[in-house]
Amino acid sequence: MRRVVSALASPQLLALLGVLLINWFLFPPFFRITWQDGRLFGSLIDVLNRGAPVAILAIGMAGVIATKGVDLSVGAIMAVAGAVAATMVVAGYPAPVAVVAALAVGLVCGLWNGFLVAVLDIQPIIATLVLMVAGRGIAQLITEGFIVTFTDPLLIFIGTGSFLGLPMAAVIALVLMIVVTLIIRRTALGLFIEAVGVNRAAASLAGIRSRMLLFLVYGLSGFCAAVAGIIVAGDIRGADANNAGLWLELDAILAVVIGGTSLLGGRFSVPLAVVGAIIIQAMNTGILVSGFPPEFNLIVKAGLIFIVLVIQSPLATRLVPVRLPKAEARK
Amino acid sequence: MNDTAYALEARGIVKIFGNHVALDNVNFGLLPGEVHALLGENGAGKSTLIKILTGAYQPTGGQVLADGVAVTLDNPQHAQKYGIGTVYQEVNLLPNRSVAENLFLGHQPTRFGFVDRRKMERDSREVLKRYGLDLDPASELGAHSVAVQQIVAIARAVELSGKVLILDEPTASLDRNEVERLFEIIRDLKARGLAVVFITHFLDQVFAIADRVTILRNGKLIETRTLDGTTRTDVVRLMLGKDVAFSGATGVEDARPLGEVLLDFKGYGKKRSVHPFNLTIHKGEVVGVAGLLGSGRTEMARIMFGADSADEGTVTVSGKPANISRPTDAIARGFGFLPEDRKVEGIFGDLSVRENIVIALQGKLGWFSALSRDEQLEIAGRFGESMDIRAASLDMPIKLLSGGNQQKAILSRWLATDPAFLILDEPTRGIDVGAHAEIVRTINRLRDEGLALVVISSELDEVVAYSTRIVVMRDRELVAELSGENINPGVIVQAIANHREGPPA
Amino acid sequence: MSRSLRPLVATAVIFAIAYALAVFQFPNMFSTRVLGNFLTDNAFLGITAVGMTFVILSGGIDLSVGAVIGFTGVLIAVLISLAGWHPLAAFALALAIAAAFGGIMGLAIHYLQVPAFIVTLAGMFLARGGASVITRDSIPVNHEFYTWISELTIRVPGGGRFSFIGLLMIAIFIIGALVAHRTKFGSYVYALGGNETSASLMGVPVARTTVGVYMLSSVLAALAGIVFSLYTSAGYPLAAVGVELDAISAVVIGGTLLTGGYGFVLGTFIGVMLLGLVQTYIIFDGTLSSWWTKIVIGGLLFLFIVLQRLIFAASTPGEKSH
Amino acid sequence: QADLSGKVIGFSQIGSESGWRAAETSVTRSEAEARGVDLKFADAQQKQENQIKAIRGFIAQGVDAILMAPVVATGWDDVLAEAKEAEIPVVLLDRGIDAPEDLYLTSVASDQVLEGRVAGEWLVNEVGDEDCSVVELQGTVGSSPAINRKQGFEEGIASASNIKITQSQTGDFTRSKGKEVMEAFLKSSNGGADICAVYAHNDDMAVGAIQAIKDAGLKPGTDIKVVSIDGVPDIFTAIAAGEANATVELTPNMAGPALDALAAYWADGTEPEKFIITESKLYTAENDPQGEYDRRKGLGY
Ligand SMILES: Nc1ncnc2c1ncn2[C@@H]1O[C@H](COP(=O)(O)OP(=O)(O)OP(=O)(O)O)[C@@H](O)[C@H]1O
Ligand SMILES: Nc1ncnc2c1ncn2[C@@H]1O[C@H](COP(=O)(O)OP(=O)(O)OP(=O)(O)O)[C@@H](O)[C@H]1O
Ligand SMILES: [Mg+2]
Ligand SMILES: [Mg+2]
Repeated sequence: MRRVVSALASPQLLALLGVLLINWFLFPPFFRITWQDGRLFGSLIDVLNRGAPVAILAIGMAGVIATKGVDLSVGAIMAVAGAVAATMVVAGYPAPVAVVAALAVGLVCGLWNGFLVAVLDIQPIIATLVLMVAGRGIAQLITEGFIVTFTDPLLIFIGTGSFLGLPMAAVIALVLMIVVTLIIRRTALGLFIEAVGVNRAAASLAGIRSRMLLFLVYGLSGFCAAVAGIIVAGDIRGADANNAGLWLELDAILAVVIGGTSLLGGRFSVPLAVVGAIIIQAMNTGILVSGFPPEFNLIVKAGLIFIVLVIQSPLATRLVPVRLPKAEARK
Repeated sequence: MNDTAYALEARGIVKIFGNHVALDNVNFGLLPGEVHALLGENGAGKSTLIKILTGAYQPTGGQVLADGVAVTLDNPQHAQKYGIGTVYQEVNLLPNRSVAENLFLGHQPTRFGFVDRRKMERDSREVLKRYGLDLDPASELGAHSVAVQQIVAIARAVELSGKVLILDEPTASLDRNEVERLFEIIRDLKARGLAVVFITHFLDQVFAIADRVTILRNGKLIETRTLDGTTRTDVVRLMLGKDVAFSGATGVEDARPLGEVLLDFKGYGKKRSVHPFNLTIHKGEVVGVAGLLGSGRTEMARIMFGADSADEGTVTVSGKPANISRPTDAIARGFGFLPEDRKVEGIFGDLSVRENIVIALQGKLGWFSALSRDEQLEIAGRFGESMDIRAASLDMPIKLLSGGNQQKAILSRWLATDPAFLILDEPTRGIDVGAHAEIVRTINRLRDEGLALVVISSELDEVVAYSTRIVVMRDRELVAELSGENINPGVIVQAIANHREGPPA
Repeated sequence: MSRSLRPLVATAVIFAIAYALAVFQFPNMFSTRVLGNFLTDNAFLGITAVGMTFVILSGGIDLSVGAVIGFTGVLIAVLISLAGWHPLAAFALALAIAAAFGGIMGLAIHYLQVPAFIVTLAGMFLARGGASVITRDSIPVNHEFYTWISELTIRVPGGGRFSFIGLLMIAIFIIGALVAHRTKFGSYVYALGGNETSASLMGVPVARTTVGVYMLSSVLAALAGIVFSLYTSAGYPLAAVGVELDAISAVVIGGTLLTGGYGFVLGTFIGVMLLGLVQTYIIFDGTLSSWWTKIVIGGLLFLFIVLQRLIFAASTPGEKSH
Repeated sequence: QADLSGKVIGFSQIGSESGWRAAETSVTRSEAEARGVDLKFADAQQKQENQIKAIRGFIAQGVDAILMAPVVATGWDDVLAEAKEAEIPVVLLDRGIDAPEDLYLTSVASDQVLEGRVAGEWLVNEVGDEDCSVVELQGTVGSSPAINRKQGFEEGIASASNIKITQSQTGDFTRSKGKEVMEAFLKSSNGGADICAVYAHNDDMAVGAIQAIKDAGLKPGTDIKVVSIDGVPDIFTAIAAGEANATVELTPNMAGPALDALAAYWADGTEPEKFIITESKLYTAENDPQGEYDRRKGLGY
């Protein structure tokens, strides 16, 4: 119980609250939610709906970052998965088959990253950069550069449908978050992932199969990216290999970091990473509804990141700085 | 006290970490030309005091005076300006840089604004020669053994110290000759009027070199006194605050019947690492491994555990051939391994003490049978108590514990897996008398419970104390096996020193 | 041969082999013109990569460099074309702003203890956003100084042109190598990348060095922005998008470890040339579609890393086998 | 069609950021093939520096001519001077550049300002003298089509004081951003009741916006008018379904006229016109949208 209370007081949720209040201040109807055509409708719902893809990416990314890695390829994997699903339904395969195939392709992409990192021992940024560059090419190869439009009801439902009034994308993100959190925390996986991230040499001496774990976290990240890719394709009823997921890897990483996971590996929290994604989206939506000229988007974003990070930084939480341990806390 | 001309003085130092009082109103004064031993149990606050004296930490209260003037030391570099040179407890050098650069970093000789490498390397060669090291100063530090790195750290501190030299457990990884050479240098510096602080857990060394001693216990200053007229027992009593009987060699009674064979290594070895060796290990025995630094003991331990895989020979466990090429293979068969370098291969610094203790057990159980938090706390609490791990909470990150307590936690990690065979590499390195006795007691207890142990140690007295058998390594080769009568320091030294002649007896 | 030199040699050998193969297929690629183009066309990337090498050696990363290039280009274009400044004055202001910008990022990284990845990501948004706020248009620069610089080109037989900016890049590489390997600052950077705690206990001025590294990176990025502006005679807010990833690739392909502490400035030069070679090869080939171009670049990136890794895995320092 | 067999022509394309761009690439390839040209294709991945490299590479290779779709208007003087020095004619595709006119043979492009104006004028006609607040989905901030199409549209509606742009944001030329931004516009305009029309700088954003409007329970094309630019197949489907109202075509066939100009130039030295402007044709429901869709589908957008 006490843990729940202290989680609610976490800087992430406070930051989210702050961003939402600013949005409300700039755009008074921000919190207004109406019921329309069997679904909830309002800016807040948009935040959840639009934030879902990055939140899903962040779910996978959190595990990767906990092992001291990073996955730059998720945006490209989104494009690949979307392309696979779309071209398959257009070619006449049943939608469930297409979805499963797209998820499988995402998983394979993730395992490929895992292979480079775990077996070939390539540094994660560079290992995943390979797929970040090539992946989008593969997606375009599949769609031949065109937006593959489809009318399949299942895919469209995944992207734009609603469940209990909530957007399907947000529901999927929520379910994925709960399932992954349970798997990680109810098994020893979370402990092992953190152990590998903190000290891989010690982990392998303690009998942890760090390779398997790396395969697992990168595989999960690829899988999550595929889920996000299918959602994004379903949302616009077409696979846009050129733009789907473009630069979303940066948002996902940002979300995980805002969620309090250090890029140096170790302690991580999937739910807080999701909160991080929602914070980012709340910022984006706030900019859109408040009517800032678009030239200022990036500047506002930079400023808000900065504020969130300052709120979270050890300097603010612990006003008396200790000199030495901080040395390890960055890079 | 104003009339005493301290070179460096700490007055009323208080240091609080979170809500843990690491130092409580400690006074400490250093006279020029003295060697001052700083003693205390693990976690007594020695390293913390040193870090405050050298600007690495800022005190919560009290002040630091250099030559009687109050100073604020913002960082270690600032302290260097006051002529304070320091070797911190863990080797704190840069393995990625050359030996010469490690010696001179921050004050490299320059020519026209550029670092004069040639001069730097020439000077380095000179400096290292004084410590009997003949190595290429341009070589990477990380390519050398821990002992060599330790000597480089000491050499660096000596070069930097104009007035005060602080050594926090500098001898933990040095062999006798190297310690002797270090002492010569310290005596020389003392003669030149330097004040030297010397932290160690070896009382012999304290009595060999120190003039005065300051004893800390639980962050409090117990006493500062001259060593003249002080006995070992006095010192130990002051440190522990009670009387303990820690005697050196207890000796293990002869002719103990050996238990059944647990492990049998035949021609086991790895090219360019360890020569093939034969070793049979029985249940209920402790095999001590002696040898000089760098003789390949750690490497032998690593291939036994599968941390490096052997490329020749066979091993049988309880008579059945086994393939041990990864730690998981070894752990599945009930092996445990306490590595030599705690910081790099032992602890998970950011994880809690609790998690550090249960991790190997959990690894053995696998992903799905996860221990609940309560089970973890119960296990960690049980071992924390029986090993006397001193931590404010089992949920604090282990990196905040002192070295000795970290070591006990790692040992607990393996005991929690209910092992049949334990390999301990330098289990008592950098550990205070109390913890030392604790670990030796644990080794004896485990042996009596029927475990098989291989214990690597550079402390001959200690090896002799608990070993049923001793193997000696030299140049990566197992050269002798001693038992019975032969388990005594004299014979071991002879075996280590012997050249090419067959093993004694 | 010293252990840490091997990845460098590996890269050099790979480059030589790759170039030889390319020339074998397209003899035209071995000409002074192509060599001159290598230098001129990669000048801004090379200069950026020198700064990035320092950042990575110190164990950090700087994602803002591409945006700084774009910002600098726009700023000087506006100052010269719209405000009528002399280019040199505009350059000086741009470099000063970049120094302040990098310094602030360094301060935030050190004192707020926020990972460099995030701070420089925010810096990237800020600089890119700042550029679009100044102008959304691309602004041409027509100034006799620019013409004069572009005429400072050494022409050699075979159509080769060795331009001022190409030679400037070489000079920056030489200076960068001297600073990295021959000055105290350089040794502090390596120290930081090796182990920050040790470095601080050994008396390395960690704060100052961190700030210095990011300042250097931003200043070099601004210089690259100036070079880009000379190269295109214009300023455009969307110029050099994604150059940070190219620079990071060049540094890593050049044998510098992303974890910091090991590497050479010269390696980065070879890395930059390798990337240039790949692009030139693709252009000469001329049959790849847009997507195959991406796939081939990704594949070659993979190939280089794996080659380096496999041939010299055993000797790569700093990474013990696990 | 002239036969250009044996000619080697380099084509420096911006990238493949949109369906329209991919169509242009494939049309260029087929036009070249029809004339027997050996086309060397170089994709610049949206980067000017890569385009400059590509042109230098073409020069080093000694191609006969260069086609270039410039990513940005400025910064071409030096490299085009090099091409000129090597006597390689350069033809610009789909946008013009800020450079002396003697550096290139001709430029085949649409008039982007005109495109915007056509869209704007259509809207003026459409609404008559009713009040109309328009929301605008801009292209990528700083890109020249975004700047010009915005300007053209503003010119187009300048005469009608009843038409006002009330909100304007960038949708990055993509469907998903177009949809997201439109959702926000709807929220901040009284659920869409205050919006009379949406103007999108390209069709992809318009397609996204149409979905957003539908999700909000309104009828695109009726409750909110939709006008955009490009003429990609999907917008014709939308027009046929009554969900979009108008689009201004931007033809992907820039290479055809370019190659014809080159052929004439090589045949007898005919200097082509400096600016070959392609038509900016308006399509509405009256122009057989389903037929247009079918014709274009084969083109491979
Ligand atoms: N940065 C820190 N944060 C919190 N607690 C700390 C920190 N550093 C040290 N401590 C605590 O302060 C106490 C004193 O530690 P210190 O390292 O000074 O002991 P020590 O006497 O050097 O022990 P050892 O002989 O094992 O090295 C210990 O209980 C330790 O856990
Ligand atoms: N003087 C030296 N110079 C360079 N390398 C050395 C030196 N001494 C040892 N080494 C290397 O360091 C490694 C140390 O070996 P290992 O750790 O197995 O020995 P050890 O007997 O366990 O010694 P230690 O007590 O230091 O652990 C060996 O690989 C050896 O080659
Ligand atoms: Mg200590
Ligand atoms: Mg050892």
